[in-house]
Amino acid sequence: MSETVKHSLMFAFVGVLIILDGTTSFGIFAGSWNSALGILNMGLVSAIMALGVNLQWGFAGLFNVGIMGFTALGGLAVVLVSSSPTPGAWSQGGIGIIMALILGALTVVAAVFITKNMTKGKPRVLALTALLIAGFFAYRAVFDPAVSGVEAINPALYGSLGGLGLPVLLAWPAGGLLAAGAAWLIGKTALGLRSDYLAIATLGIAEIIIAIMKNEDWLSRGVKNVVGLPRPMRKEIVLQEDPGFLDTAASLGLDPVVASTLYVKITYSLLFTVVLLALLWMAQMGLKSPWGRMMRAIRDNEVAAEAMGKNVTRRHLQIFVLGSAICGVAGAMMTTLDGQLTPGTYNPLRFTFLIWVMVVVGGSGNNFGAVLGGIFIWFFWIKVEPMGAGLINFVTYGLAEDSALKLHLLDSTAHMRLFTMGLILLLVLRFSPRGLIPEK
Amino acid sequence: GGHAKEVKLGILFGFTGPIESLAPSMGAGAELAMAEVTKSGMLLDTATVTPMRADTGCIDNGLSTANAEKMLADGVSGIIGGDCSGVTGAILQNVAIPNGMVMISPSATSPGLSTMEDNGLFFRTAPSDAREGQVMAEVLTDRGVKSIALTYTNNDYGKGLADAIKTSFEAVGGEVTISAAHEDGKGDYSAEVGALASAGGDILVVAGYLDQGGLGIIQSSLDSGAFDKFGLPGGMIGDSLPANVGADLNGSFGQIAGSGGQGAEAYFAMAEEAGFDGSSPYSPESYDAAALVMLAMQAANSKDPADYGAKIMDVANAPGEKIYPGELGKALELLKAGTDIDYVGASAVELIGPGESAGSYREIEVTDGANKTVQFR
Amino acid sequence: MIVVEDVHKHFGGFHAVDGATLEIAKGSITGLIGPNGAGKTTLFNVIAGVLPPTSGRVKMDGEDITGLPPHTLFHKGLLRTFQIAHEFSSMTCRENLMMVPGGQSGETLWNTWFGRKRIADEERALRAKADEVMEFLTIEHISDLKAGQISGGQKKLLELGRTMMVDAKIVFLDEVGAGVNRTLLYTIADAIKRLNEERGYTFVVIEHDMEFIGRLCDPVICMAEGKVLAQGTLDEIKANEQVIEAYLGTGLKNKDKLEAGA
Amino acid sequence: MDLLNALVALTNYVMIPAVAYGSQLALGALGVTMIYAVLRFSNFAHGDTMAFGTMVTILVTWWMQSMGINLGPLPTALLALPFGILGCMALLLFTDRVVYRFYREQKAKPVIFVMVSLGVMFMMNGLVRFIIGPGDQRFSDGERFIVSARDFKAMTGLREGLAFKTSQGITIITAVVVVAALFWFLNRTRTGKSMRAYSDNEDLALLSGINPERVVMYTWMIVAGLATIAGVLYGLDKSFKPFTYFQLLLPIFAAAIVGGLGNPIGAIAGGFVIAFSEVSITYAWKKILRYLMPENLEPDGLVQLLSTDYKFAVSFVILLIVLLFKPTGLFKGKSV
Amino acid sequence: MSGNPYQNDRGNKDASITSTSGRSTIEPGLKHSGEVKPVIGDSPFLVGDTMTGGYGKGPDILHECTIAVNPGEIAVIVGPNGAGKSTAMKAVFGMLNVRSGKVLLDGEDITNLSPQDRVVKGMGFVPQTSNIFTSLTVEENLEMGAFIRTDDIRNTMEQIYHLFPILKDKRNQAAGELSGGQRQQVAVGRALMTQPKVLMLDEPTAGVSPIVMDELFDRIIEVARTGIPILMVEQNARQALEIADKGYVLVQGRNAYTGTGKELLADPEVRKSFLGG
Ligand SMILES: Nc1ncnc2c1ncn2[C@@H]1O[C@H](COP(=O)(O)OP(=O)(O)OP(=O)(O)O)[C@@H](O)[C@H]1O
Ligand SMILES: Nc1ncnc2c1ncn2[C@@H]1O[C@H](COP(=O)(O)OP(=O)(O)OP(=O)(O)O)[C@@H](O)[C@H]1O
Ligand SMILES: CC(C)C[C@H](N)C(=O)O
Ligand SMILES: [Mg+2]
Ligand SMILES: [Mg+2]
Repeated sequence: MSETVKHSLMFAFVGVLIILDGTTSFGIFAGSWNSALGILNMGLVSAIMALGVNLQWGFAGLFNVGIMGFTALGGLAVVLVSSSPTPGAWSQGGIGIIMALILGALTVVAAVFITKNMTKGKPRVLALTALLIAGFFAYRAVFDPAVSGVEAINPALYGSLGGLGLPVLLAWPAGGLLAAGAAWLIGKTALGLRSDYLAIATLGIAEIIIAIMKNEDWLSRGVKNVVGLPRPMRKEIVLQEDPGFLDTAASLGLDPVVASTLYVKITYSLLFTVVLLALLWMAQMGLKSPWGRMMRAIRDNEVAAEAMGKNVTRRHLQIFVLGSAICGVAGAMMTTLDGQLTPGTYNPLRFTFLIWVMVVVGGSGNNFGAVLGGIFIWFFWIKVEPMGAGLINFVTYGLAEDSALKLHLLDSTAHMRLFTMGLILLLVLRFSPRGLIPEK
Repeated sequence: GGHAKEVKLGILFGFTGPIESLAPSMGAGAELAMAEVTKSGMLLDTATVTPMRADTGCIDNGLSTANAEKMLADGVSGIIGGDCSGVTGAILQNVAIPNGMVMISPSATSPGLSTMEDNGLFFRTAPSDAREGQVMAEVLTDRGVKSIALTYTNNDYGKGLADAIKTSFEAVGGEVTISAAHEDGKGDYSAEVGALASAGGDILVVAGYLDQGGLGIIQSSLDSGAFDKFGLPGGMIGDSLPANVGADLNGSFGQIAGSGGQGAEAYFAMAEEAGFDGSSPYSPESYDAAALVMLAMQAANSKDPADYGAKIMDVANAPGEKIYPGELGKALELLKAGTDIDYVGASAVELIGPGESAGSYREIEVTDGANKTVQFR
Repeated sequence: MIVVEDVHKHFGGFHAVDGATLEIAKGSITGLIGPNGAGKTTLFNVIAGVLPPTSGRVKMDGEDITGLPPHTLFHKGLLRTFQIAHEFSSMTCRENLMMVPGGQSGETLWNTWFGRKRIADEERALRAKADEVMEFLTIEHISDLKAGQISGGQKKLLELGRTMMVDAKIVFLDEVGAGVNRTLLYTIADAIKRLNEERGYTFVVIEHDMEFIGRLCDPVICMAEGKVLAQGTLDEIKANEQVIEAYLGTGLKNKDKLEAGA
Repeated sequence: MDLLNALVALTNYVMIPAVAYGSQLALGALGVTMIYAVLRFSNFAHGDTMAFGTMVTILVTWWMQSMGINLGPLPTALLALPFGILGCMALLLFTDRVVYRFYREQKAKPVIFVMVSLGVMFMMNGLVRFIIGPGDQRFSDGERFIVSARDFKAMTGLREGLAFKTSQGITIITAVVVVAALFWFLNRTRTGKSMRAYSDNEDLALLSGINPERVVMYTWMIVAGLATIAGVLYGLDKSFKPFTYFQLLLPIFAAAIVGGLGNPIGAIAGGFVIAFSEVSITYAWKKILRYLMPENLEPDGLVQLLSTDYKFAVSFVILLIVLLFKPTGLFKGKSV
Repeated sequence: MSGNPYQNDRGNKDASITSTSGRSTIEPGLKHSGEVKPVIGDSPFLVGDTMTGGYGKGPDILHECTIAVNPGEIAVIVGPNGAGKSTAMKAVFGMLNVRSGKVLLDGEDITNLSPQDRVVKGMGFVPQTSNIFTSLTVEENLEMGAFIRTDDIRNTMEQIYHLFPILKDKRNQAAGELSGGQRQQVAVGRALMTQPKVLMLDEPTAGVSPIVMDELFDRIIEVARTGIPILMVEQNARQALEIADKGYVLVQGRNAYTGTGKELLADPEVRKSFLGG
């Protein structure tokens, strides 16, 4: 069996799983198209994240454990771009906040300037310290009142700057840009050091990004969440009242509720698929070109690539920024799908380490593998719990209904998920270290 | 008509994730109500009620909507959940509203959810945090407190509540020296307590959870001598707090949603018999949430959400005969007979405006190592 | 062309290069010899920007290039090979060569999506050039093998080939001959000579094989213990007392001791 | 000016908590650094290893309490600790046998080990919750205080109280003892030296007849001990919760790297640097300044550099600053 | 890059999660020791007999290469860079897959033994590079050399300090702080601490100044005089061959010339190709 056929069959297998979930309710399957499409949609988003991580790990060996942070920044972009502006926020302090941020940035720029242009020694240390202290206090002096101004505007409903009120689809590329900007800053510091400290830097900065999003209410209401974000299509309840839609549904023999929910989900599926295919195409094109050759050369032997005129640090930075941007886009898509931004929900196990499982299981270094891994592992993430319950019921078949052990085990089925993900990762790393679809 | 013999109800809580320690008691509370109803054999001509649990992860929107979809596919007639306000919003917008499913949350307290367009499908047995802020301010002024330090658990509940307390208290002329967040489940709160102590204040108000960060903060404050008196909002009221902290807590005070101890006491006893901790946060509210759904079904004589959704407010509020935990069978009988009921339940349910708990509160003071109700507000 | 002024490179307390000063004339093929650990490779690494010097400077055509990163130096026309072959092991030999030229339009991501025609044309030219280089080095039969699979000598040739893909000004060769068979070595020597004569490349060659050095190099610089010990034509070097002592050797005084003991 | 009260306040709110927390971090970081030095990778499962060891200790503690065994004023958990360590050793040796050893034989690259440890992390995470559940567990008993704030005030008549908890005392003493024992072991015993030798140069260790598998085994055993002790101390001082232990991974890594990965002294220093900076940068200095400054100069604000929300962000900022100026950490780590 | 997927780190160099210093470079799959067979017939004390092999799945580096040494002898391997001299040493020591041929020591066939077990059998080896524990003190380095011994090692240590007096002065200094020559002395000393039956040295004088080199050769001769056979690789071929009882010239993994040191030094062909005339 040729490789291509084999790999196509794997994709087909995942497709069949999803179709089964839509059609039968046997065993772990839900037997509902809403459930199946829901899984598919998040699967597509996961696939995009895996694609971004695969770009970094598979093609440049960069170990990013801050995926969560970039995903969250994508989500933030959705709020900033598409939610409606808070009345009066800009006059109450929005401008002040922007000015404070500019002031802060200027301080940093000045500090860098001093470091570069003064010779080492006491005067430089003094100048730097004075500048930083002065800058910090000036920044706080402008920033704090502006923030209180914004946060005082009806905190139960607003209390933030709000967004620009633009179409939500625009937020997706914006999410990519925001994540790219953060990645650039991180990469510049962590990859520019004498040896590479990317892992710990991303691990930490992802947490810091989440902390900022949780605590800076003026930005996106912090832990108070932003709900009811706009969607790229009409809402189900609107559709359910649209005579035209009802007619179409009726002519297809569909219940209006089912038809409207499916309509929304299918639209999302199509949009996500388009984004996924576009990114996949771009990644593949890059990979098969001299650019990809250069990246492989760098991966094979950094020293030699450097000697052959390739700027390794810059290329690493480029690919790190690109991969992170893709995670940002995926994050924005996910927030759009959820219809809300909830900074408290970002957790490294789910948003960083699970993506790693997807990439490794799918096949590091192969874009198609990453996509397959993304959808496949997501399916498992959802279905492990029912599988676990089934398994425990089977194993404890002989035990009485109310035996303490059985009850304890059944209570714990939810924890099966983490356990199983670990198991899958270990099994793949051991027996198929190249993943389901290995790099060619 | 057309009553099936089985009613499935979904229980959608965060059995994993940050509140994984609360979820079991909440789930057990909801299941307790269902078991009670099934046992009574009164619901819709002896229908049995089957609970279906699924996980939200508390923070995992993707997982929770997927699980909600699965529940719908399995044919549930109502959802008890979600728990954390974040995922609750996600399930509501993406699953419940589009599918016309009734959802009743025992614990999502974010004021933001009040204004969500829910097509009359979303209810909650916990009051919005905005209300509690006012009550707390009253309690504080009545007790002559001039200044407070304020700390809150860093989620929408804590933050929203802290905002509400701060606004209300400052409106009546009180001073809030500091309002600082604490993360639940961190274990170490010395830095937070250091900052709070430094800011000072007559008492420390802890808008957190009694077996989470809130306890840690109180313990740490007492240990280091930073504060010796505490203001305790609803999330901090429960037997386990005085039990865990000991005599040092005497004199601290607070308030919790509820119009009287009778319902709660009855519930705690039932819970103890069933082998779980009924005083765990949101466990009473979970029992009530499940009870309300089933009572509304009986009132509408249908398990179709489109029918019974509208009845929830009716059974929850006066007029009618007051119903306490353990009396669900009686309530069903009354409803069948066409008599009005006013469900009080374990958490003194009273639903207002957008389908959320009105929030009458009882003021509590810790005396001799136990929570004593001082008065009602 | 290249001027090295009092370069020091210390690893911890160890002085690998300890005040080397030398000059490399344009158009020359300079031989660099010296005992193992004399600091030759380290000096190469300092000049090529792989290691920052502890002190001292390096100039190229009058311009201070101390501490510039290798990729910048590459674009200034300074190339080097490695003592231990640094091939791109998972790429074919042809790809190893084709990746070398800088400024390929296909190295810009944008072009890989929207400038595919131009890339295709460039690639064709590159491929032709790579094939030509491989033919020159008599390794055309391995062009499609992964570079990780070829022999050590072939890797050395491949490294040399990489320097031929662009118009270099100066090329540093670190023991090209090691592990290369004699006949081939002389082919390489010829190639170096031709590049030097036809294209005007300047070469600096580290080599332990005196015959190879003799065929190619003038002048020869001998290093020892991180310093330049002597400089001159090979014959002068061979006659230099210090060089004989440090590198070429005269024999052992201990010999008698062994016999006495045995 | 009231120097005494200022000093007491400083000790009470900054010094004691930071020293106790620092000791716990240091013990955790020591475990990470040992694995890094000998097995050459950062173990992402370390937080969960701590949780596992602590869990075993807790289960044994409960059993002992139910049997009426106790240590009087000291927590029973100290008696149960050896069992926890044994349990943790068993788990780690088992994991090594069925998971890591294969990769060692394959001479897998360290980054592969890192990914393997991610898998182990997931599994241990699930395992601990499976057994003890996800909730908060308290298991400290015995006397709570060595000196309580109230007693201190009564004793000295100062306005500020000084509290010193038993758990803090135990933490500090245990940390000192454990660290001393570890250093004695590494520098004075044959096995300890062989571990350092292996860490320095694997091949040469082999040539000297040192059995790598034994070194690895001892390392896991020591790591099990360190992790369990750190976890139990943390749990006694605060409380036990699986998720908290997973999150401890971040400051522990930061501590190990700030100190210089692979260097035990660095791990300890790193632990204290992180703990002290976390506490002091987010501490509101208002109170202390009020004692020190003349009446009219008292600060209005809280005099807090960063709000406590960003407490743990501090560890990473410190980390980045250290790495920018000293890429190998405060004490020269293994990496170049 | 090897074909082994477990060894593919995709060029990752992240210092915050992985450390590469001091990692083993020995081939995977050489852990387990096989049986030791007695040898029938007469053979040199240590001999690597017609060894063929290479690294991993890579090409053969050694081609039917034979190297032997007897008590009291110094055998020297010379040859151009990359000829396989170090590889031959590693093969004799079991750090390499020998595909055909065998290794005999003291009348036993030890081809199937792991390096550790060869140490136990009495082989001492000083590698060409990274041959000391840089972070350990000099004395600890020596102690580690005696790791497999259970008897009192103080005597041996005194002997070593006697042989290399400089080490005694520096006994409490980290070995990484020593000069190149001193390091080599530590390395040889460490190997001698096992009280080996045979000592193998890979370029002991690499990177060592001529004076120290003489010194080292001196010491090596002294060691040889105690009856320990010495097998060494030397770049300073001329000098080495002068003290050698037996010389092997390797070219591309094959025995090109074999003879006594004197013979090789006299051979014009050898002089021309390898000794610089
Ligand atoms: N990164 C490093 N760290 C520490 N010491 C080093 C490093 N690189 C080289 N050295 C030391 O510097 C000295 C000079 O090494 P170098 O490679 O320059 O020698 P060389 O003259 O090229 O020798 P050869 O002829 O063997 O190639 C050696 O003793 C070597 O051990
Ligand atoms: N670990 C390794 N993996 C694969 N190939 C190797 C390895 N080590 C050495 N080689 C190859 O084996 C061949 C012989 O190397 P070896 O080190 O034995 O040479 P040598 O004769 O000792 O040279 P030198 O005098 O430079 O030390 C070389 O072509 C080298 O590239
Ligand atoms: C269970 C609790 C954490 C829920 C909280 N009241 C919220 O609204 O999110
Ligand atoms: Mg060299
Ligand atoms: Mg060698």
